Parts: sequence; structure tokens; C-alpha cells
Amino acid sequence: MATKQHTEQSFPTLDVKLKPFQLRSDKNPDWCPGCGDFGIVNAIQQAVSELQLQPWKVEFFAGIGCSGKSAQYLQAYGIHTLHGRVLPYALGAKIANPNNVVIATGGDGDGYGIGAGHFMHAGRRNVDITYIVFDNEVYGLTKGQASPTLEVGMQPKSLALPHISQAINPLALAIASGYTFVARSYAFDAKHLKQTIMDAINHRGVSLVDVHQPCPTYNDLHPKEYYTETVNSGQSELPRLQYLEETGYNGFVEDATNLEAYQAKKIAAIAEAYKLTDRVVLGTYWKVSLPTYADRLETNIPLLREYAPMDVPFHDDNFIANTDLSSACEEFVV
Amino acid sequence: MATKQHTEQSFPTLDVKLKPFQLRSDKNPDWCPGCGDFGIVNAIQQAVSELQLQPWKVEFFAGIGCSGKSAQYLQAYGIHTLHGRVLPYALGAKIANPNNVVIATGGDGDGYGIGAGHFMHAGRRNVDITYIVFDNEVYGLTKGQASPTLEVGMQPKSLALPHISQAINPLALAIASGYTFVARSYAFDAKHLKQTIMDAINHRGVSLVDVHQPCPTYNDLHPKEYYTETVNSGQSELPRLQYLEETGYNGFVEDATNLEAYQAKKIAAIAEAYKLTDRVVLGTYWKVSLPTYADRLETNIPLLREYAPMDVPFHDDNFIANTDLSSACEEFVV
Amino acid sequence: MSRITETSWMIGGPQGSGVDSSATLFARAMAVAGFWVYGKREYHSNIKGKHSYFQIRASHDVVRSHIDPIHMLATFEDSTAVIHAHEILPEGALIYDPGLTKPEVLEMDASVKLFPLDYEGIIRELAEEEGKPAAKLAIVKNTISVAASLALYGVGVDVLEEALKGLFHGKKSKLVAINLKAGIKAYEAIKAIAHAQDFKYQMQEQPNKPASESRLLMNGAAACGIGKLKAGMRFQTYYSITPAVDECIYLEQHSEYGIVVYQAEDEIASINMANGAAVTGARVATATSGPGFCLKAEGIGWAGMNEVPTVIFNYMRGGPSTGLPTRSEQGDLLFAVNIGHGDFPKIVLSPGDMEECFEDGFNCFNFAERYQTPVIVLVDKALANSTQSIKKFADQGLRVDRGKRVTKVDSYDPADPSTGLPKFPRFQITEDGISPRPIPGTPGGIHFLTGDEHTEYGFITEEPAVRMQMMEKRARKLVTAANEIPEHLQFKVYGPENADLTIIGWGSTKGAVLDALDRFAEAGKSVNYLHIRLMSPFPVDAITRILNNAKQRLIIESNFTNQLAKLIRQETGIDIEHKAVKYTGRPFSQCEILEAVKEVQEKQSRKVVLINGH
Amino acid sequence: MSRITETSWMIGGPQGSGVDSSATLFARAMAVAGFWVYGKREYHSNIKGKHSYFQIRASHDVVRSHIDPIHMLATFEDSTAVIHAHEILPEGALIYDPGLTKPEVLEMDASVKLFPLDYEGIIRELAEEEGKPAAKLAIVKNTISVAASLALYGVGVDVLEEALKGLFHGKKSKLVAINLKAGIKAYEAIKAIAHAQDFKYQMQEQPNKPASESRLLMNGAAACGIGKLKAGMRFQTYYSITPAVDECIYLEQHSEYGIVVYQAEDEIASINMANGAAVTGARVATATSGPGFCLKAEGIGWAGMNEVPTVIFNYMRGGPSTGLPTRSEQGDLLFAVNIGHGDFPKIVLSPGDMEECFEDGFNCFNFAERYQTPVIVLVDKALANSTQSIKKFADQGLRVDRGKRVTKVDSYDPADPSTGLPKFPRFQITEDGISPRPIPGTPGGIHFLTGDEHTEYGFITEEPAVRMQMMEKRARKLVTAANEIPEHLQFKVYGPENADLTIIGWGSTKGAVLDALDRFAEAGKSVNYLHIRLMSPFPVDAITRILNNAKQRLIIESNFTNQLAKLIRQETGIDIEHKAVKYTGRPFSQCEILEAVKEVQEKQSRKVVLINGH
Ligand SMILES: Cc1ncc(C[n+]2csc(CCOP(=O)(O)OP(=O)(O)O)c2C)c(N)n1
Ligand SMILES: Cc1ncc(C[n+]2csc(CCOP(=O)(O)OP(=O)(O)O)c2C)c(N)n1
Ligand code: SF4
Ligand code: SF4
Ligand SMILES: [Mg+2]
Ligand SMILES: [Mg+2]
Repeated sequence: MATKQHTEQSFPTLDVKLKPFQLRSDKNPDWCPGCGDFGIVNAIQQAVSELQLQPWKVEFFAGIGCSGKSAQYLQAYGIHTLHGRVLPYALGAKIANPNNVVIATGGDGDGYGIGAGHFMHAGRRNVDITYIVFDNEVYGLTKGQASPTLEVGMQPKSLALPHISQAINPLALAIASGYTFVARSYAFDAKHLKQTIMDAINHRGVSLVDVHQPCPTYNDLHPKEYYTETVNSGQSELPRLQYLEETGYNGFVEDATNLEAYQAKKIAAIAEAYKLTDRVVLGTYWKVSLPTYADRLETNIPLLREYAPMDVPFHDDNFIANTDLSSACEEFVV
Repeated sequence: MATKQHTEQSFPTLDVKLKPFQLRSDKNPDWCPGCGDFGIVNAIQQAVSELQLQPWKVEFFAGIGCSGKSAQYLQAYGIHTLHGRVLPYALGAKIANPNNVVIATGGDGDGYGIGAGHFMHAGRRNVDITYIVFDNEVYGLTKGQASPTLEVGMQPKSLALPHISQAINPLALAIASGYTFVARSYAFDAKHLKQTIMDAINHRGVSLVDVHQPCPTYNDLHPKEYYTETVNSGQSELPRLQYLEETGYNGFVEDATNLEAYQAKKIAAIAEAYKLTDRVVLGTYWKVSLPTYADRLETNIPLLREYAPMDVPFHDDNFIANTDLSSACEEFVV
Repeated sequence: MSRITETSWMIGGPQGSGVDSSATLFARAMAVAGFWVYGKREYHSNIKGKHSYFQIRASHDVVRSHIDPIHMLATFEDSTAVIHAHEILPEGALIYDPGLTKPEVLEMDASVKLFPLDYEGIIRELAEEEGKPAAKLAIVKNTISVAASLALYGVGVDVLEEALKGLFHGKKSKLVAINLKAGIKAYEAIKAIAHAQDFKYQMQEQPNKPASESRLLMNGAAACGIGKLKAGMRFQTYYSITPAVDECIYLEQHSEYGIVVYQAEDEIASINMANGAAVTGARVATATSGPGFCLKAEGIGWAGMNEVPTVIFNYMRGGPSTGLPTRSEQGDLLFAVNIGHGDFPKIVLSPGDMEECFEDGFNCFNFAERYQTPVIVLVDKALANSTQSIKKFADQGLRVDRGKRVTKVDSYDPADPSTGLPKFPRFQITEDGISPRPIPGTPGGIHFLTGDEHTEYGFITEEPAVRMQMMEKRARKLVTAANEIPEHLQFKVYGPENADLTIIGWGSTKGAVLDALDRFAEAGKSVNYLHIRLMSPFPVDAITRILNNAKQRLIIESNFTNQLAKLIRQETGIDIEHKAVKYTGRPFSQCEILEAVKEVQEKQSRKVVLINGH
Repeated sequence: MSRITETSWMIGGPQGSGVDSSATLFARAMAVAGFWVYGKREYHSNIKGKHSYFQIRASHDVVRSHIDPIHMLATFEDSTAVIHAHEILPEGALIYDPGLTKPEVLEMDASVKLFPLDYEGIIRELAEEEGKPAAKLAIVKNTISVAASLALYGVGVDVLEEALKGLFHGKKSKLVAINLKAGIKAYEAIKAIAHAQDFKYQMQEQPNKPASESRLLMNGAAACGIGKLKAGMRFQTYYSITPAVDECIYLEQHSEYGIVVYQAEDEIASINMANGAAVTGARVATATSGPGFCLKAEGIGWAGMNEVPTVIFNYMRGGPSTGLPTRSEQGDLLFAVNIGHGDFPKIVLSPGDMEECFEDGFNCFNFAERYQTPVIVLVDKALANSTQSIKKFADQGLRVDRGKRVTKVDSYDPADPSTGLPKFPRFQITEDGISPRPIPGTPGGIHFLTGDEHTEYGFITEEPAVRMQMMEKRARKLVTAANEIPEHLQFKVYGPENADLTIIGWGSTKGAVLDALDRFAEAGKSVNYLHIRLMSPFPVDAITRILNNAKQRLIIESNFTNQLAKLIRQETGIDIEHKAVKYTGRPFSQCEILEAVKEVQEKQSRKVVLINGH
């Protein structure tokens, strides 16, 4: 794989650009009207189209939840996994066969709730996958219980009592856990979301895109209107949505070998993620080029320079197993 | 509980100060000679002695690992739980019965490896427990595999190949996850460790003490000598161990209602946790007074102002169940 | 015109459109009218839009199951009629919106009577009267369907008001008036249709009307929750999952009882938090369903090893894996009985109706504390989500058994702790296998717990002799439990003794079988029913005796591999010769029980597969 | 003086003091001398300090188990003699350090011969000769014990050098010389003791010496690993746990094969990563033990539902819960067979010796891919951690079966993707239950996977009819597997036909029983052995036939509740009338099999509980 040394991906691509609708499966989504999930899946389809990926080389993993159903709607190998386990599936698939493009998706409950341990550890490995979280502050499919991104004291209409656990900040946690690309976008900002997903797919390493997603059915705190409303800044009315690049902030690490600068930038990115604001700030908070897990594996297992793990040969043309066991047995011979 | 409004604990105490050896059970530790675990358990015994806690009011939870065995050595109710699950046990116990002092301990593999999800979520709840992690960078009891605090590229003598996952920074993650007291100490710095543990127990809310712990058997990267060695600072030889208060840094939040200041301090604490240095900096990186889970529960369930959950009465003196079901049944009556 | 004493009614529509509350309103109205009702709900794993339906059976006598055909189908959009019209009995009724549904194209019996209902017109009229936009009133559609149905059944409109008051109470009570208005309009609209008078399936008035407020319109999930409340459960952990979440939300809404309902980060935290809380002496449970139950295996083993009284409710839905998350199955029996590695005692119960849900919800804590071991309660979704009118629970005089709790250790003087802190022999070897149990906080009770094998004091040991004593001690508890647990909580035989055919079943199947027994009795057929509730320790001797004495045996269960039959064979060696299964995720109807028995008695079928229901 | 042809030797000492390598050295030396050896290791869940011991049996014939009494006990510190001296046979030998051990105080047979060995003196002498501090040479103690033992057995000192070379190779080869020197000194020191000449249990030279380098001194964990290597496993996930970790570390050390051995953050990640990798078409396994196996239940169900060929090795240790983490048990059988909620097909294998470990390690992937379902392999710790000299594996000509893999879809032209991207019917309904399976990356193979019930294309469905077809299809695979899996991989009967007594067993019990069969044959007793390897699908017909034809039946297993007996009864209805169990966490010795048979034949005991071993 010649691309391995590159900091950006290159995949075998199609000669034609498929229309997004050609990347839709023939299953109709059964989300509630107005659900942000429609926007996210559209953006994914557009990104796949734009990147001219070969659909049969795309593995689209999803967790369990309203969001998880998206695995069925993209015209690609779709794998609807278990609640909270989408990252292990995606990682296993990518490590075994690095030749496919791996996209993982799931809800905030799925990823940051039951999946929190995998979420953190995925940062440590830097396997080259893209993880898109549908963040609606609730457990949609089980009827609106609080997810880990719901702020303490809040009570969306689905809760019997106000929420008494603190929220997490997924961006800050991702940066602290070692993700090498961390961005926030919004389900109905089609342009920004598509571009962010493309950037995330292009990034070599593990990338997180946390997507704010209205859940009109259970979350009345942040409906679509919330995002289109303006915010009074004291002097003027500003749109709710703000783009990170407009603020002058730049979260891209130029040279990861300069440890001081790298560390400073990391702190700045975390600070940016925590910034107090009434606006919703979209953009890429953090991006750094570090060796991927596959890169590191090769140093320990030189054979993997030549083969994807699943392709290391083990039988002849007649399907007779032809692995030579002598080195494995050496220490036991008497 | 009159103490509930206080920012520091007060427990019913003994009139006498037990000698630390009186707080030892009659089971002898079976750790390897020179293991840092000896130092940590000693310090815990000293802290319990110093605070004059009633031993029968102490619940000492532990995970599984070399570290986990400590549950047997303290003269208190000791609960050796499951690998990675010490926090759920401790939380369940404290929520059900807030009248006991709950100390949770475990290894770095236990807490940050398999337990990472619980570790993060415990920060969100702020249940009033103290969590002490025995951090030796390896999985001791299963013979020295890498733990999540082992830096990438390292190869302690127990590993067949260099380690290829990045390490986490437990302090930064704890702060980001919502822990309200976060400190680092060292197994053989008896004085600092004892004091830190006392501070952590006194803190109302969830506290983390990450304790560097030599594992002479498997971890030859950071033996005892590493901590007693001096570090060349360019100009002079400095002791490896440094104390946070010496540096002028102060991680205590005075007023958590001042959001700007609170947030700034939080970023500063995370930055401090990430600071690049050859020294090992011990101290309390972060401390803030926020409502505990019990405080918040009371607002939703007023009965808990009067009773600990487990003490809410449900039977008469003759053990006849006397809960009046009418309000529970009201909606069903026809 | 002769009227009927029992009817089967259905309403359907997209999820989120109020099918559920319509059905509840109808059930309440029929209950207010003095009937006994049973309701079954079917829905997709979807929030809005997919087809769901609710079937209600109302009768002069107690009913505990549904039948497949329906007398009346109430619809307010077009898909329900398309899907269900063929289920309407000859001369039954279809209520529909003529603007949406074209009866000509429906596949149904030609004799079905049509009752077009001008939903839009009624709402428009109402909107004008109220001075509100019609769009805001769309929700009264549900009441319109119900009122129309009542009119057709010949049930007085007065019951509607009372039913509405029951449904909309507290903050919602202001909704009663507007719904009532809409209902009355619909009622009159139906009465105005000429052939409504001749509708064949009008309900005869109930002569033995139960006293008002004497019954509960209950579902299994709430019945379990109420049992737990009565038992003094003070902590329940869960992680959201269908259908277990229903019980949890129900309990959470009743914060007046002081119960902490804790939504944990996952099911592993849930079971282990429950264990931690149980260690402290709280009565605690965790509730889940299949996928989450999988994640509790390790924690259940810890409770078994440490003799900690943790209660686990597993609401069984369609498996394997994510399966059919909103459908029912009795598919977790063998997994539950064998859950966790290694050998340890566990008690496994499975209730079969609302009363048993309440009983087991109460008793499970007594068993857990008395036998100091985890108790698993298996409730199938069909039971959890079904509605039934029942007599109020007999909740007086119930005894709380906290087992061998030690609250004071006399030999120890906490005022003088310097005399040393003796260890307490928490795992003392006893004849009945049960050891004294102090809880943390008790002076002099200090001991250790560990998932490792341990000594009397709880210290880790690998000594073969101690290991053996402990394994044997723990196992003895189950023998003690098997001897002590009252027989009627273990199993029960319903129907005639020495019947020609004995049906064996468990869980929600009970309702359909008991209803079928009534029919067999009417038809002069001799059939009885062995209902098994205690799965571990299995009542080996009694079941062996009953099965050996049975003339012909048919086991009926909702799973693919006949798990109870396997368990019975494992425990008794008996291979039940006739088996009926259903694995569509839909519960048995009374009709299917009749069908299975017919197949067995007429054709001697070894295996009957049932498939009814959409 | 007559010499013996078989011996039982033991060495003990604190963990971390080299007991393990001493035993390996001794075993190698005896193997070099031409004997067949079997070694069993017992250790605490502790890193340093607690007592551990290793028992080696060496014989002219193949040996597969240990016997309880020992001919010779080699010690280099004081605790081992205190614990084990009573196990030495009359006129056996005790080798000890006279500075540490006082034989007078030991509880042992008066006729035991004493061989004091001046460890310190030898090391001091060596230190002087080498010019090294004595403290740095302490480790040669191990070789000293072994050399002394060889001397006493009358085995030539020459084998020591070769054994040392086998043990210390590569970077460690420089250790050979110094150890050899120490060994020779010890050898001579023993020879210098007058009564060494008269030692009763000297070994007769092996007349049929196997060719050198023709055998492997193997343990079960490595044998499994080697089977997997041969099978082309390319990915193994694990989370550290005793004793599964041994196989993982072994594989990791052989990075030359290109296998990714991935230490995940927990067992849940391990199983689900394995599933993810298996989806892509890699041959993948995950390895664990009881507590971790619990955490895999949900993931195994997903693989079952999605027909994904994931392999799970569960190394069984003492349960329940953390239990006896470094001891052995056959306690996870019923849990494994029933793991996961709902009904789905799984294949469960359990190997009984090194060759079966290799075979199952190879075949499990063929089965997983052919039947597209998870395969669980149960290996007891006794087998995983035991050492045995065996003939080299017959690893030529083994056939790889990748099942119905689809590598090309002719009807689809990837060059023209705009023609639409048809779905592939991954879950096509077929007669044998197995559907064609393209892997991601295959143009035209696009389909979906979901743990929910699904259509042929993998779309979620809740349609009852499709649900039924899919349940039936999946179940058919197990029928196909039961018909196709060769009989010798399912079970095997050893020993005479129509024996008076049939022993039934599984897993590592095989070794002790086969060794016992030799004794029965010698004693003219007619006993045979039914060894069961395939637990699911259970070979119902064959086992029923064999058991029904057996005259008297005794089942022997290492667990408390006789899990295999339960499984057999569940599947066949047969209640095996005699049962022997052991639940100390220690494996069966050959002697215990003899004892159990004696109890049964002489006293007709229904239940025999065995307890030997420390
Ligand atoms: C192990 C397990 N626990 C619980 C569930 C039930 N469950 C299904 S979806 C869901 C939550 C979904 O919330 P989220 O991940 O935020 O997705 P959303 O529906 O909001 O898109 C849960 C808890 C499950 N399927 N598996
Ligand atoms: C579910 C489960 N998985 C794995 C294990 C095996 N195990 C025992 S101790 C241990 C690791 C201990 O490492 P750490 O937590 O760092 O503690 P240490 O021994 O280093 O103190 C593991 C993986 C287990 N007991 N349970
Ligand atoms: S419940 Fe919320 S997240 Fe789920 S489909 Fe409906 S709107 Fe979307
Ligand atoms: S292995 Fe390491 S952590 Fe464990 S007891 Fe030994 S020194 Fe301590
Ligand atoms: Mg969500
Ligand atoms: Mg550790």
C-alpha cells in the first residue's frame, strides 16, 4: 500500500461520481418526521459520492438506537452491530482488512454511554476509521432517557424527573483519549457536515465527528429551531451556528514531533471544546498526524508490510493448509 | 446528616486513635518483595487511623489484580469485587447507604483498562467515594501485559514486543470526566500519600488518587530507583519527585458558581496534568466543591432528606410489609 | 336481538399516533361498564410511523388472553384496515375514515358491516365550537374511535366520561371535557347510521358488575414493580432496554416511595451496583432484557459466590441477539438457569400472570435474603405489556423475611475498639447452608467478600478441603430452598385431576391455557394444566410424579427449541411426547391452544408450530 | 537390582523460584533419555512466594496423567518437604537442603531414603571457579535439583547437557555451560552418597528409544495455538486472563507468522472485534476464561444471528466467579452450550489431549466457516497447563474449508456501477441452512448484517413468516453439522467392546482414564471409555446407542453438578447411574480413576467424590 506513508488517505476510486440517491439502499428510513438522522445519513451519502468511493469497499458499521438503523440505508456493506459495541466491530474489521474504508456510526448513548470504555480506548489505538456520533442528548429508541451529553438539571419532555448526572464533553474527552481528528457538526448543516465527514474519512487515523442532531420526539430542549434561532450577544443578534474557522482558532498540528507545541495545541483544543458560549460552534477542533495502529503493527510484525492480516496466505490452491510449523514447534522438540 | 451542606466530610469517629497495625487484618500480603502495593496499603491504614474512622463503618472495595488483594488486608469490611467493576460496587454501596465511608481501590488495568467506561461515568455522578488507583503500568497478576498507562513504544521486560498503543493520562481524563478531586501520589512517599488519601476521604464527592507504584517483578522501566534518582535539569540535579504546591500551582476552585473562573481553572488543571517534565509531580491537581449525587437525589426524592435509601421503612415490628400501595395503584384503579 | 357476552376488538395505526391510549381508553370504558378485559399490544421497534395495534377482549367473565378473530376493527387511517380487515368475523364491524379507506379494495368477509366515521368533520365541528385550530385537536381521533366502538357495542356513553377521567387525571384532567365532547359527537354519528341498531355483536349488559374501584387495569411490568414496592425494594438499577424500561420508568414516577431508580451507564454497572448495594443490606434489584441480561452473567456469578441477595428481572423479548426487540419470547430459560461460569446456586422464578408478577415481585426479595443467593425472575414481554383487569392485589399481612441477618455482635464492644477487631465468620459452615450475615456498619461484623474461593471469614483460599466445604455449603442452600418454598409458588395444576391430556407451560402462556381450559370444560373435554413457576431449584419430585401420572402430555412454549421441555428432561428424564411451539414473537391466543390440543388429540402430532398474529 | 520402568517425580517451591523451569528441565532430560513424560503444574493465583509444585511422570510407555504417590521429591527450600513428604512412597527418595530442612520433623514414611544436597556448597564452589558472586548464581539451584534426581534415577548425566541446550537456546544459550557445571557437581554429590546405589526406584533404560527430535514436549495451550496457526488464523483478540493468556503470549511470540494478537481493553471488545474481523473474512478467534467468557455472551449471540464464523476458546478454570483462577475445572459446559439469550445454533467442542487440541484448533475454523456460526472450544486448565511428550503433529495434507464463500458475483459489473448496486441475498433460504457468503470488498456482494431478525438481504424485519423461515434456516445448519462432522471428532470409544463398565468423560479426564484403562487391561478387568468431544450439536443417536448398550455406566467429570451427565440426560433422557466428580480444582490422577471404578464395582456407589492432590 503506497499510501501508507501519506498523511492523507487515498483509496481506489470510481471513475464516475454516483448520485447520492444511487447510494441509498431500497429500504426507507423509519425515523420520526423531522429527525436529524435524515440529515446525517444524507451527508454521509454525499460524502461517499463526492469521494467517489467504491461502494463495495465501504464497510458501514452502526450501533443500536434510532441512529443505528442508518446501517441499512447506505448502499454499502452495512453492519448493524450491538449497542455500544460499534467501535470494537469497526476496529476489528479495519485491522483485519485495511483495504476497505471503515465508517462507524451510532448514538450518543451508544458511544458515550455504554460504549464509553471503547470510546476512550479507540483513541489509544489510532486505527484508521471514521466515527460519526449522532448526538441528540437522549436515548431515542428506548424513548427518551437521558444520554451522557444531557446537561445536569435538564428535563426534556421525556424525563419524569430532572436529570441529576453531569454531562460529558465528547470533544474534550476524545482529544484527551488520543483521537487524531475531532470535529463537531450539525445534522441539518448539509454543507458543513458533508465536508467534515469527507475530511474525517480522508484523515489517516481515528477520527470523531460529533453531530448535533435534533430529536423532535423526545428532546424539546434543542429542536431544529434552536439551531436556526439567533443568539443575543449583548450588542447584536448572531446566528446560533458559528464556524470554528471564523473565530481564528486553528486546531491542526503541523509537526507532531515538536512535543512542546503539540502539547500546547492539545490544551488549546481542549480549552476550545470547553469554551462557554451560547452559540454552537462547528468545526474541526483537533487534527494531528500520528502513526496509525497499522503502521505500528508493521514494526512488530514485518510480514504485514506485505500483506493485510487477512491476506497472509495459509493454504495452497487445493486448499491444503501449508503453514510450516517448524518455527512454532522449535522450542518443544525433544 | 448535618454534614450534608458542608464542603468537607465529617464522620462519626472513634475516641481513640488505633495504631495502624490494629487496622491490619490477620492475613499476610502475598505481594512480591519490594512491591509498591505494600506502601499504598500502609498509607491507607495510616489515613484511616489518623481520621479515627470507625473501622466497621468503612467499606473497602477492591478490583481484581495484585492491587485488588488489598481488600483482605485492612481491618474493615473488605469487598474484593470483579475485574474492572470496583466503581459500580462502590457507587451502589454508597448510594444505598451513605452512612459508611467508601474507599475503592484497584489496578490501572482494572480501572483504566476494562473499567474505563465506569471510570468516566463515575465522574458524571459525583458520588461521595474515594478511588485509589495502584498505577504500575502493567497487568501485574496476569504477568505483566501492558496497562493503559504504559507509554507507546515502551517494552518492559514482561513484553514480547514493544507496546503499540498510546497511554492515557488518568488525571486529565478524570478532570474531563467530572471528578471533583484529582491527585497523584507515590507508593513509597508515605507522608504525601497518607495526607493525600486523607484529603480525598475528607472531600465530599468523587475523588481519584492515582498512585505511582513500582512493580519490581514486571516493570523495569520505573523501579523504586527511578523515583529516588535525581533528574538533570540542565543546571542542577533535582530529585525526581516534585510536589505540586512547590511549583506555585493551585488547583482548588474557590467558587464553582463563577463559571468562567471554574472553566479556566479546569483547563489549567488539565494542562498541568499534561505538563512535559522528567520529574514526577505529586499533588492535588484539581478540587472543586459541587453537589454530590446524594444531594441531587434529594431534590428529586424528598424522602431521602430523612432517610438513607436502604433505611426507608417498609415493614412493621412483626416484619409485616406495611407499604401503602394506593398511590402506586391509583392510575390503574377501575 | 340476542347480544353477546364476550367480544374481541382491535384498534391499529402508526406508532406514535395514539393507538396505545385509544386502547387503554376503550379497556377502561369496558371495565367501567362492568366487563372483564384483557389487552395485548403489538408494536415495532420504531418510534413513529410503523404499524402497531392493540387487541382488547372484553367479557362477562374473567379473560386472560386474546382470541385471533375480531368482532370489531376500529381504524382512523388507512393501513390498519388493509392489514387486519381479513381478521374481522363475518358480520363484524369495520369503523373507518371514508376519506382514507376504500372498503371495496379490502380483503375481508363480504358480510362485514361498514361504519364510516367522518373524523375530519367531527374535529372541524369541535374546533369551531372551541375556537381552536383543527390541527391542534387531531389527537381526539382516538376518543372518536373509542366512542364509536362503544356506540356500536351498545354500551352507554356515560362510561366514556368516567373512563376519560381515569385516563386523564392530575395535570391532564383538563383534557377530559374536550375529549368527551368529541366522543359524544362520534357516538351520535354511529347511532345515526341505520344498520348500527342491527349490529350482531352488541354486548349484553353485565349482570354481575364488580363494584367500582374494586379492580385494577394492570400490566405485568407494573404488577412486578408494585410487588417490589411492597417488598421494600429501595434501589433499582437499570440500563434502558425494551421492555424492561417500562417497569423502571413506572417506579421512577413514584418517587414518593423513596426508591432510587438509577439509570447506569450499562448493564454491567447495573448488576454490579446492585451487588454493591445488596452487600450493604439494601433490598435491590436490576431489570433488563436479553442483550443486557447477557452482560450480567459475571456479576450474577459474583453474587452467587458471595451469597449476596441480588434480584435480577429479565424481561424476555424475541431473540437471539437484538432479535425482535418489541416482541415476546420465552427464549431465555436455559440461559438463565445456566448463566455464569462454574457451579453456584441460583433461584429462577417465572410468573405467569399479573397476580404472580406481584407475588414474585414481593417474594423474590424474601428468597434472595433467606437463601443469600441471586434470584432471577423471568417475565415474558407478552405478560409485561399486556393489560388485564384483575381484583386488587391481596397485599395485607405479607411477611418480610430478611433471613439470617446479624444486626448486633454481642461479643464485641465497639466502645473499646483497641481490644482488637475480630473477624466475623460470615461463611460459617452450617447444616442448611445458610450462614449468619452482618452488614457493613455492624460493629464486630467485619468480614471479607471475594469472588475467589474463601474461608469462613472470607479470606481467599485455594485449600482443597475448604474449597469442598464451601461448594457443598453453597449447594445445600438450594436444597433448603427446594424444601421450604411453598408448593404453590413452585407450580400448580389447574383443571380436572386425572385429565385425558395434561398441558405443561410457563410464563404468559398460562393465560391462554386457562382460558382454553374453560372451553374444554364447556366442550366436555378433560384437559388440565401444569403451570411451572420455579425453574431453579427445579421441583423434580413433584413434577416427575405429575408427569408420570399424566395420561397424555403436551408442552406449549414460546421458543424454538422447547427449552422447558429440555429442562424437564434434564431434571426428570421425561421426554414430553407432544410439543407445541411458537417463535414469531407473538404470544399464544386462546384459539391456538385449542388448535394445538386438537392437533394432538386428533392427529397425535408430535410437534405443532403455531403462527397466528401479525 | 531390578529397576522400574515408570516413575513419579515432584519438585516444589515458592512461586517465582524456578519450579517451573526445573520441572521442564527434568522432563526434557527424561525425554532425551528416551522416556515418555507427562507433567502437571499446580500454582496459586500469586506472583511470588506461594507454594507451587510440578509433578512429572516418566515411563517407557506413553503416559497421559499423573499418579498421586511419588517416588522422588526434589526440594531446595523447606516448605515443599513439609507439604509433600507424606506423598513419598515407601523407600522413595527425598532430596533436600540439610541447612533448611530437618527430615526428623517431617511426616513421612520411615523407609523414605534421605539425600541431603549441599546447595550452598555447590554454588559457592561454582562461584569461586567462575569468579562470580554466589548470589548471582542462586538460580542454578534448579539444575542442581534436577541433576541430583537424574543421578538417583541412574539416568546418565549426558542427557542433562542436551536438555539444557533445549531449554536455553538462542540468546539464553550462554547459560548452558554454567548450569551444566553445577549439574555435574550435584550429580557427583549424589553418586557419592553410599545408599544412592541401592535406591529402589532407579529407572531401567528405555529399550525402544524414540528417535531424537521426533517428539514434542507440548502443553495444551500451545497445542491449541499451533492448531490455529496451521488453520490460518490471522487475528486473535484477547484480554489478559489466566490461563487463556498463555496461548496468546505464545502466539504473540511467533510474530513470524504474521498473526495479529490484539490485547483489547476488555473481553467485550475482544469478542466484538473478533466478530468485526470475521465479517471481513479473516479467520479470527478470541481466547478467554470463565469471567471473560461471561462477558462474551452477547457478542456470541450476534455472531449466531449474523451467521458469522467467530471462534471462541474458553480455557476453563475453577469457578464460580473469580473462583480458583489458577486451578482447573470442567465447570463451564452448560453455560457454554446455553450461552446467549434466545435460540441460535452454536458448535461447542472440547478437546481431551494435545492431539485433540491441535485438531480442534485446526478444525474449529473449518466448522465456523462451513456452518457460518460461532464455534466455542472448551479447554480445561489441566490440559492447557499440562506437559506431555507426544509424537509430532500430523500436520500434512490438512484441508482448509472456507464454506460457501462468494468471491465473485458474475451478474454484477463493477465497471459500470451506475447500473445500480443490487443487494446480495446473504441469508438466502437453503435446504442445508447455509447461505452463500460474500465478504465486504466483493463487488455485487453488498448486503446488510443486523442482530435484529432480517430478510434474505439482511434488512430488519418483524414479519412473522420471515422470522420463522430464518429461525428454521439457522437451526438447519446444526442438523447439517451433526450429519457432516466426522464421527471421530464427535466422540470415541476406547478399550474393549461390550465392556462390563463404560466410563464416560470429556476434556482432560481422557488422559487419566486412558492410563487407567491400561491398568484395567493388565488386571483383566473389562472397562472401556466413551470420550465425548462434540457438545453441540450433541451426537444424540450415537451416544444413546452406546449408553443403552453399556452394561454399567460411570461418568467422571471435574465439576460439582455433573454437567455432562445433565447434558446427556437432557439430550438422551439417560440418567447415568454412577457418577464421580472432583471439585477441588485439581485434575484427576490415574489412581483416582481406579478408585472410582473400585467404589462403583465393589460398593455400587452412586456418587463418588474424589479429592486427591494439594
Ligand atoms: C446491551 C443493550 N442494552 C440496551 C439496549 C437497548 N437500547 C436500544 S437503543 C438504546 C439507546 C439508544 O440511544 P442512542 O445510542 O443515543 O441512540 P438514538 O436512539 O438516540 O439514536 C438502548 C439503550 C440494547 N439494545 N442492548
Ligand atoms: C473479566 C476478567 N478479565 C480478566 C481477568 C484476569 N485478570 C486478573 S488480574 C488482571 C489485571 C490486573 O492488572 P491491574 O488491574 O493493573 O492490577 P495489578 O495486578 O497490576 O495490580 C486481569 C486482567 C479477570 N479476573 N476478570
Ligand atoms: S425518537 Fe428522536 S432520534 Fe429517534 S427517530 Fe424519532 S426523532 Fe429521531
Ligand atoms: S507482580 Fe508487580 S504488582 Fe504484582 S505483587 Fe509483584 S511486584 Fe507487586
Ligand atoms: Mg441518542
Ligand atoms: Mg497494574
